[in-house]
Amino acid sequence: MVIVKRKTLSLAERLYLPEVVRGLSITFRKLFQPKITRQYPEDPLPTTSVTRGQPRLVVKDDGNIACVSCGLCEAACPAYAITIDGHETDRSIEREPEEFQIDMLRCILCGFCEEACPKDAIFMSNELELADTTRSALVYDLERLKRPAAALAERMDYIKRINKRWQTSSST
Amino acid sequence: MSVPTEYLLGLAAILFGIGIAGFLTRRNLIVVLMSIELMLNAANLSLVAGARMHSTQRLLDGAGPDLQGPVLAIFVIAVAAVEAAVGLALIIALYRRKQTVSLESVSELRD
Amino acid sequence: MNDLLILLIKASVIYGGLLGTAALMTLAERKFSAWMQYRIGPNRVGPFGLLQPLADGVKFIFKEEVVPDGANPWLFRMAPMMAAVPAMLTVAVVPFAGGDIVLFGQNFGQLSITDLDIGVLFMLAIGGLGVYGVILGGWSSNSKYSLLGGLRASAQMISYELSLILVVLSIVAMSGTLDLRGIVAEQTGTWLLLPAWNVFQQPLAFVLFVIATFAETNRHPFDFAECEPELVGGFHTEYSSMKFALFFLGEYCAMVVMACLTTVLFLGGPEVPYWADAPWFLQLVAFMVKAGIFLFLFIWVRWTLPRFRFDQLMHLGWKVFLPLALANLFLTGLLVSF
Amino acid sequence: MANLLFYLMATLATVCAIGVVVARSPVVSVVSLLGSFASLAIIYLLAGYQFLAAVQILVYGGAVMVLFLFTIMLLNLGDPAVIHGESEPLFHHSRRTLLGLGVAAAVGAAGLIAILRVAWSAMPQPAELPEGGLDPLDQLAASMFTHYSLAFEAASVLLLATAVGVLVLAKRNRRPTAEVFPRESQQPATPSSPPTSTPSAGAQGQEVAEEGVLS
Repeated sequence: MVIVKRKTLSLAERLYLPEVVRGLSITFRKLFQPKITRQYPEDPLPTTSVTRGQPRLVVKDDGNIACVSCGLCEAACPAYAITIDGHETDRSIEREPEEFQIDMLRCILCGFCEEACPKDAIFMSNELELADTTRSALVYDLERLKRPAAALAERMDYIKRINKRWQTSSST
Repeated sequence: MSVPTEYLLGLAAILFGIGIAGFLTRRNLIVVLMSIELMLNAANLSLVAGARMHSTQRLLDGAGPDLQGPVLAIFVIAVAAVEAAVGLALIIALYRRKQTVSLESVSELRD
Repeated sequence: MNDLLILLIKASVIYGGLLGTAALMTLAERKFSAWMQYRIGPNRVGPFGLLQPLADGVKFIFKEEVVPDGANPWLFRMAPMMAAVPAMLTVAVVPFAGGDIVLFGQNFGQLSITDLDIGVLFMLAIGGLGVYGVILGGWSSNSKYSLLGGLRASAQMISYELSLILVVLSIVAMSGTLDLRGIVAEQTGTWLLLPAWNVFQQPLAFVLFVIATFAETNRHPFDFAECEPELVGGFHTEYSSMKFALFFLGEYCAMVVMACLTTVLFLGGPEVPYWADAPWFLQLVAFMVKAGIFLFLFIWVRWTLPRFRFDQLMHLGWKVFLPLALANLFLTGLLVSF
Repeated sequence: MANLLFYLMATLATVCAIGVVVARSPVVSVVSLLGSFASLAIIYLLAGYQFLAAVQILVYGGAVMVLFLFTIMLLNLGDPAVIHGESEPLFHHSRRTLLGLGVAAAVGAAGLIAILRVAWSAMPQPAELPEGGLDPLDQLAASMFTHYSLAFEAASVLLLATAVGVLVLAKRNRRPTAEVFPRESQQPATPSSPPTSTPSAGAQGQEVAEEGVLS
């Protein structure tokens, strides 16, 4: 058990006013010190591969979407933000989403979908800004979620690296 | 203001009457106390009315205004403040004991 | 030009100034707080963010108005008015400049809406009514946070108004008048090479008064009526839209009025130091500078000191301020009569 | 103009006074009473009593009614359902109610008669007000501190006695068990120690036990 002795205050400290003046002088000096505010829209914070922004769907280099609409992200989503409707394609053994909606008002940017995806098709991009005037405009559909793989490459590499480390450490 | 003194006195009487009605009919002690304040104010108003009338007469005679009325009114205000403070303290003490401020809760000695 | 028109012009100028200052205070509050925290503060609306209060006002007007379930509808609507009106009324007796104002060859008289013989009493009496808005707003919201905020506000205001009046009484005892212009006139000239202001003659009263004004206007470090960590927003938790804006406006108007009162009572009002018969516009500037210092102090203290505990506040009010104010009044009485 | 204002304020004062008596919630009563007092203050002002009007606002508005509100909120009596029960009528049919209304009606009638009598009144009509009103501060103060000094001192003693009396009345009867928050002096800087180890708490427990035996 730690016993903290109460500090005995001197008369000046108990009068309180000198200490008030000391505090005031500190804040007054701070008035004139250089500011560190970043002017946000003009001067945004740099994003890195660790930035967990809004989820986006990967479009492979051959122009097809990587998603096979398996529904794992839909199941993993804790906020029930994802709705998927898939169908078969002519390509061998591939399905693709007919409709893929993410309600960005529900999305909590947790990244569970990214973890759940077995095909590396959904990633948390570095896009952070989210504003609109109606609720329906914030339910993003397939077209708004598609991103070329090059745009998400940094994050994809990062996640793959992380996953590899995790896999090796758990198998041993 | 050239309102006759009787109007002031009449208003004082009406206010006093309303105060009496509240004092005798309501059972919430706080409202009863407020009714007393109202009656004291009516009394003050009649003091002012009287003082104004006398002052008018004295000013016509060339003397200074009559000061007994306002002085007495100020004392009445002081006493009213005292009465409110003591009354509310009593109500708080009563509430601590009985969990109510109804007048009927303190009529045990009568029955 | 007849008297009524002159009165109307003076009233609109003074009230425009009051409301403008109160609006600018909301901006200044955010600006200074930002600067003290290495930030810039609002700078988007207009040059240096100067039009921010206007934007805030427009935003308040268009916000949704919510009356909570179970609230007392009449009192809920009345409370913001009762908070804003007294603060605005009290400015009527403040003398902003001595001497007659002559503009465009027209004599406008002295720069104050009215000069009462009992100006100090008027300010204290009407200013004391401001607490009703807080109490009734707190009670009528039907919310426990609001109720606690209102309860605290009533206890706090009664406690500090006592000390405040006693302190003002020692100034009145020195000046021998309740007229604000009389109190200003009493402070002209020099005293031990300093201007004969009450801040030098009554330093204890000055300190007590300034601290008590913080408690009277519900400002930090005594803002127990709001106290957001404990009570969400205190008495205005349930308020939105223009009703909230009125509370806000009333609070800032009360601050402006208290700064004016402090200036008049302790800093010689509009007097320019060592120049008793300065022209009226210089006196007005002097008044604004002096009042501005106190307005800055309100903001400065808010962003420096942590909030008191409520029992500490009561302890300070009843066991420290009241005896000190009484002793000060007693000493002043002794000095005045001998 | 001033007359019109008087009639307006008189009406307002009467309506507000009725509101005090018939309002269900005490808070509404307080607000009504406040309105009545404010109207009366304006009437004093119109009649030439500036100082009295200011004192009326200062004492009643600034202190007494705030005290009422504080009490109501402290005891949480603002909701009428808490006090009476929703269905219970405001006034009982009893002899006291009838008596009260009767007396009130009699007094009010007397007032009305006073108003109506003005037609054949011979009282002097008020003249123009002198500068400084009918209660000039210097004269008022002079007469209060010389001629009425005894009454003034009596009032001050009364106020002092009230302050002491109210403190005694409103103070909670503190038993040792009621000491939920111990004073700082009693428990110096060991807030986390168990209660049995501190001697003061043990002594308090003994006191409780002894009191229990005695009573």
